[in-house]
Amino acid sequence: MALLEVKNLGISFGGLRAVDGLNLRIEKGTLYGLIGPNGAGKTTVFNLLTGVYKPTIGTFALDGEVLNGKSQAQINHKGIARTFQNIRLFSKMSVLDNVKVGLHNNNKYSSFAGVFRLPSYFKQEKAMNKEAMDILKVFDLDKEASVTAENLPYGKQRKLEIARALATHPKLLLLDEPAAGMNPNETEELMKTIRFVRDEFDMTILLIEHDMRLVSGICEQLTVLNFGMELAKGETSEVLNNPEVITAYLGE
Amino acid sequence: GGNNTDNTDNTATENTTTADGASENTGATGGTIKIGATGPLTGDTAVYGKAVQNGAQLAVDEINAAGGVNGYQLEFKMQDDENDVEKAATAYNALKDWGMQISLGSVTSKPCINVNSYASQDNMFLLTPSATAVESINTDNAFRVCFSDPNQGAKSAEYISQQGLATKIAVIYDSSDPYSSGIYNTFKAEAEKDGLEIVAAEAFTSDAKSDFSVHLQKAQSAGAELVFLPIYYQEASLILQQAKSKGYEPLFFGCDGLDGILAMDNFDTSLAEGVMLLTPFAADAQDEKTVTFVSAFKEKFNETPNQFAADAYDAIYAIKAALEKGNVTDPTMNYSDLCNILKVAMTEITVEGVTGTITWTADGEPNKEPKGMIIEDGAYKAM
Amino acid sequence: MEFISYLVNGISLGSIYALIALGYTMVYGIAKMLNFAHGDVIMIGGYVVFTSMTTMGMPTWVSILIGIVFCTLLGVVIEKVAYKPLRNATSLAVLITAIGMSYFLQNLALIVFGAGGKTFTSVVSMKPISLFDGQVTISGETIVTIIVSVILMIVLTLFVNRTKPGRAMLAVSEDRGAAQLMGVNVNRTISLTFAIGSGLAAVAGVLMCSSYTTLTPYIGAMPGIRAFVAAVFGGIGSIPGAMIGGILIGIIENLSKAYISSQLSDAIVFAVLIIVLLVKPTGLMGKKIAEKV
Amino acid sequence: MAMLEVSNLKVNYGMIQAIKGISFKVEEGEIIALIGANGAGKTTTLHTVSGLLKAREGSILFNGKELTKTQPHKIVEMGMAHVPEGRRIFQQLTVYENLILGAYTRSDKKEIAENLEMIYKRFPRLEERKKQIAGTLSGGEQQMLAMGRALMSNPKIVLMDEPSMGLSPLLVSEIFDIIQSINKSGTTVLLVEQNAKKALSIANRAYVLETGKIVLEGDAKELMNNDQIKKAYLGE
Amino acid sequence: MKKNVSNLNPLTKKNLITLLMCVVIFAIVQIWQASGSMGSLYQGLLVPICIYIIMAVSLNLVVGYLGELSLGHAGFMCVGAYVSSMFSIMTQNTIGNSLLRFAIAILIGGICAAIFGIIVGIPVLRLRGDYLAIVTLAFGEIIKNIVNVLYVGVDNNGVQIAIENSANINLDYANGGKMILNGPQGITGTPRDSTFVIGFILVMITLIVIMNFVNSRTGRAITAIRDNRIAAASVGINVTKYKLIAFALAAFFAGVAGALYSHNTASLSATTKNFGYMMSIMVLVYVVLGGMASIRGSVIATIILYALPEVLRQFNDNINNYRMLIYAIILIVMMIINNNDTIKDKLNIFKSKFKRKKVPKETKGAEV
Ligand SMILES: Nc1ncnc2c1ncn2[C@@H]1O[C@H](COP(=O)(O)OP(=O)(O)OP(=O)(O)O)[C@@H](O)[C@H]1O
Ligand SMILES: Nc1ncnc2c1ncn2[C@@H]1O[C@H](COP(=O)(O)OP(=O)(O)OP(=O)(O)O)[C@@H](O)[C@H]1O
Ligand SMILES: [Mg+2]
Ligand SMILES: [Mg+2]
Repeated sequence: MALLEVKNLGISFGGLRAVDGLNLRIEKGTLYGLIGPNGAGKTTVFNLLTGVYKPTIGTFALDGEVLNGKSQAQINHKGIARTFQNIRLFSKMSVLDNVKVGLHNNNKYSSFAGVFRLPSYFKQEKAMNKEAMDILKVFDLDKEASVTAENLPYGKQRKLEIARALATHPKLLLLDEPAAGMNPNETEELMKTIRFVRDEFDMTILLIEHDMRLVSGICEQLTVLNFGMELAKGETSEVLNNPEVITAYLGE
Repeated sequence: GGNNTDNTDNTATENTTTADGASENTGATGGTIKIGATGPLTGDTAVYGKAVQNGAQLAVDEINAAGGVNGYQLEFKMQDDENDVEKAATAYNALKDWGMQISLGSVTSKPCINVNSYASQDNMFLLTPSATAVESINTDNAFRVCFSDPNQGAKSAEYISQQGLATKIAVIYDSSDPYSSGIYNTFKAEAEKDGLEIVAAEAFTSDAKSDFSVHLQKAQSAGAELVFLPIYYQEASLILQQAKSKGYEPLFFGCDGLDGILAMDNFDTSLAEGVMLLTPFAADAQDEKTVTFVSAFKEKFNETPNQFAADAYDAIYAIKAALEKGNVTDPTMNYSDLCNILKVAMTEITVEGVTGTITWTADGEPNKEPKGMIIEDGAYKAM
Repeated sequence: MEFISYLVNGISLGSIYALIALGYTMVYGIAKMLNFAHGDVIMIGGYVVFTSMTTMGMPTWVSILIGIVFCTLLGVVIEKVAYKPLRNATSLAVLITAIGMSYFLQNLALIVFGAGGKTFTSVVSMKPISLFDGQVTISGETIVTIIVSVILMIVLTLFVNRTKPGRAMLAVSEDRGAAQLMGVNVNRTISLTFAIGSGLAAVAGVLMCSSYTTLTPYIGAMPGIRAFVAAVFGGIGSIPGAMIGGILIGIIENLSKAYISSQLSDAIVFAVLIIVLLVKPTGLMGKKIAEKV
Repeated sequence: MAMLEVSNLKVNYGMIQAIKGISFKVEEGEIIALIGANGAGKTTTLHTVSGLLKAREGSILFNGKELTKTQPHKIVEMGMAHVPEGRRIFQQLTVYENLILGAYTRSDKKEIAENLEMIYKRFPRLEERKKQIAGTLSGGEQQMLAMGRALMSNPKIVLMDEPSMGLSPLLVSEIFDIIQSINKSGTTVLLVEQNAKKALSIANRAYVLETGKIVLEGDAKELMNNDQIKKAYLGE
Repeated sequence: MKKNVSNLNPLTKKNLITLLMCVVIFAIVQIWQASGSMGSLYQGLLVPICIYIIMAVSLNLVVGYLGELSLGHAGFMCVGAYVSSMFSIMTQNTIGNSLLRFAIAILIGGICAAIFGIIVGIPVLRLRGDYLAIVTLAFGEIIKNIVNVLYVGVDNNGVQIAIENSANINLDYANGGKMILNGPQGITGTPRDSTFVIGFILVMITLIVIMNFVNSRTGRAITAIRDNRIAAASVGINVTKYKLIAFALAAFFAGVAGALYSHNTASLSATTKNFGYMMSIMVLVYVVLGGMASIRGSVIATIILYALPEVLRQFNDNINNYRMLIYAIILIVMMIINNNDTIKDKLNIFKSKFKRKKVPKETKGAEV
């Protein structure tokens, strides 16, 4: 069974069909790419899969469990985490705390225990700190742990978003243009990180990207969207050589 | 405790001197007795506080000019309580630090209850000019100059029925104000006894007190012949104006809160033509006492005094009378001892004040007669 | 018939709220601040007109003009002295400063004009209109207030949407930095907003005092809050919304006094506001907040 | 005299110095690229030039006039446009209103209309969506809008902060074409780009910024062949 | 790095300093009082200051940490004040130990306020920004208005409640029936149980609870919601639930402050000034001036701003008569000094001159 199974998913805004009958199957452990021209509906797909928007038609299921209709928080509990195209960090909180918020549902103790500093508070906080630092290290952010998130440069903010999403222990990680605003070297490094995350955390990753170097470098499979509909899908190299994809998206 | 000699950090104004200093410096007439009051000097009830301040100050100045009381002078200070119970306590405390020996309590009812809870604890003599709520003076140290709420409400109903002014009555009152709702409650009880019918009882609150069209409409629709206004004059002036503009002309009847309406800056007195009120004081009364008081007040403050000012004026004279009656000759006496003397003396004096001839009962209530007044040609006339 | 009478009364009360709310919503919508001192500028406007008309005996229209000019200048000065230094601070910081300014104006008026009420002479000489054999009367003040607020609503709407300074206001209200990058003089635009808002306050002051003739240093506070409620009710920043919100609040207030309870009318007005906002979270005419993820 | 001359510029965020005394020049008619890693201070530099940030020290001369003491709106009036990082479009206004605001400093109605037509021709998507609330545009669409809006002021010089960010490969090429073509029609360009290769290929000269300092400068083509640059920014 | 992990809470030190500051202030006041040189004015200010510190700190939880502007905080205080007062009056004869009675009254006041917080919060917290602000204001005003038309009395038949008119309540006055809450006349005769020591203890409890709360998992979730609601939801935080928790906790402490208030005054009534939006705004002033999400700031700002107009009373009449005007001016000036960029920059530079030596230490801390 595929980890993510999307069937005939669609949504319209006013008259605009932003996503129109999308089908998608992602096997566990895959690095899957979602590409397409600007305004094709890629981000909207992410918004549907994470419960920000409710689909007008179609369903999607994670590990066989149908999730459409659930709230954002519930969907995250079920195992889908994401990053945002327009960075959304907890800007006034420290880098460490950003990740700890991600760990919110994995290291639980009651508000009561928190207020009265019961042993469970110390135990869980300690565990949280350790795990958060471990995750930050993966992204080379451990040195900035106490920096306020909004003061990080753009590229590091992107990484922090991924770290935070990872902290929720997802089964499926959605990355919306992770390399935007990075130079080729930084992108290279990011690619390594993404691969590392996939291998180390046994993660399935669906990502949107316009940087073809990254797409061709790490994605194993691709779906190309155009006007909310599937234009092509398959192995990366195949898709990128598809003439239709070239005219609609890649150019020469 | 209760001695006023240790207030060293008190910044002296021209006439503020500590009690023991004064006994040496002022020669033959020794020392001062300090009287303090709290009341709203800011906020939307400031007009009442200011009136009390001026009325009391006038009386104090007159008394001092005439040689003081038993050879010593009086000194008066007012602190702002913003018509707030909490601030009233603070104001009272500030006055204590200043060396207050006699308290005029608070101008308004609720703050006065709180101030008196401290004053009774301290055993400080308290004579409020204008706090009408029953609870304001429910301890033996406390007295008042004005009528209590039940007194006014009942008296009004009685008066209306005795004079046969009307049988169908509407009431417009301020439900957020203890004074107004207090009078209304007793008026209602008495009215039922006297066979008056309250056909409409419409409330407003201090948060919405400028539009009375609904209240008047309801009164009119219910066929009220008389509208009872147990409220203050600023709102009453709006009611009169709005009634006129909708062509509704019942009898209007009010209590002491209505006094002051004619003195409002630029008020069209023809609106108040025929308004009746039951008040112990009327600035337009022609008796000699009132005339002297009003003209002195006008000269000093460039304003016509209202009943708050009159009550405060009488309060100071009552204190003077009580001090004389109790034969208080030592102005440095601490407030508790002073209180013990004054609370006895109060019940023994008679004050010929501008609000009438007053005596006091031991529970602190004044005995005086309200006068029925009617406004004719822009002036009060006794009914 | 009574109902109509209540309705008319509600509209006349509401038209005052509407007029105040227009000024509120201008400043609120553009400068993104709750100008709690707005009601007090109205009060000052009332006093200025009263002084020049009654104390100094100037003709009515001259007095009104003086009032408008005075308040406009006052608004600009307040903005320069108290709000401009906080241009980059949070809107909450400006809100608190506005509260300070409100206290300041009230206490200043208390000292200058005294606590005693003054009776304002209505500036409207129009005769009331009588309907249904005199069972329902509409006062001249009401008619003038409604006409003035409708005209102002239209003028303001056109101004904001059709003129260059108006467009600058829209840009400033969204993103001051980006507006500067368009060449908009942010400081001048905000000053202009305050000038207009305060000029409107003077007009509102005159008409409010003509309807409700008692003038004290505190008359601005409560209508200010009501007008703020009206502005939110209609949708923050929406000029027609402020107008509709104001009138509706007036009607609800009066009808609930008439038919439910005069003691509970405050609670009822607020309850209706809450219900409306729960159904339409951005007010009656407010734009839906477009937030793309 | 250079059109834009920055000398010894220093900028702080609170206590932190983000720009540590940089100097550079832009001659009229040039395309100048400013490249550097994340956090090097490129955005900070552009913000300071267009007046959104205050300089601690140093001077910025634009056609001989000092900008560090000039208010941002005056700078725009002098003929500078800025496509800011993060786009900063007016989210609640429509696409059309955004574009018209771009022409705020101009009053020549007819030319504005022509200019608008030109933008629509370059970005047909914007014309399609001219009534859409800008905040609901896709990321790339917003980027086009930000670019179009800046061009509406018909600037003498335009500062662009990562104009290709979030655009599809097809559009990226197109954007660089557009930059070249507006440059040909007489607009000077100061370009910040992560896509250093593309940027250097169209630029006349370039500056390399590292942690608030300029570490390299020179002819763009030469820099492209510089090994250091190749390694650090071109990913070769 | 190890150090950072073991250092569970980088904020603890800051919080300890705040608590210490309060203890020191308390000690100074105690000594001052004991020396007998503290005037009545100052003594009278002690309990109110405790009340408003509790109010400000709890409001800071909503405004500073949750990031929602609430203009109805006084409404919750009102609930706490009235409920606790009624409780104390009713049980005055049954619970002899006044300390115990007061403790229960405080708890009941707080709990009732928290329940109101939840009732109000459920609809309110769906709204955003200024709309939320106005609805909290509306709820505060509704509470105030309802309290003003409520009549509660007790007699042999138990507690009786009526609205709008005292005549609607049929109390058996002959057999000890007693009107407790008398509409707009409010409540009189609440035992004056509040003391500075109790107030101080409550302040400390409030500070500790709220500080611990914001530095816990729940508090982090709340701050995350403030910073970015959508991102918070995306990492699995139930936004409504956590908003509600913060709101209810803040309401609880407002209720506690209300209990302290009502047991410090002989007469209780709800006006615009106390329990209306004016008081909510006054507390908001303390919060904003003290700094958002700064608990110590709230404490200090409350002490200064509450005491300021009162302390002006003891000066000569020229100052005393204009004290509210002076207060307004000082408020504006303080806001500007605190929030103006240029002035802040200058202050920072000034401060850094003194802190020079400390800087390397701080950088080291950041690198750990
Ligand atoms: N909330 C909304 N209301 C109206 N239109 C919307 C909304 N959200 C998205 N759209 C439209 O739907 C289309 C798809 O948007 P989406 O953000 O998914 O594009 P995308 O594929 O992510 O593009 P990009 O690569 O530029 O980010 C766009 O044309 C956008 O304008
Ligand atoms: N508002 C701010 N407050 C404090 N520091 C900031 C702020 N904005 C930026 N910085 C810091 O200033 C330095 C320069 O940032 P800037 O945004 O100019 O870099 P950049 O070169 O544009 O990077 P990027 O390629 O990521 O956009 C960075 O170290 C950043 O952390
Ligand atoms: Mg996208
Ligand atoms: Mg940048």
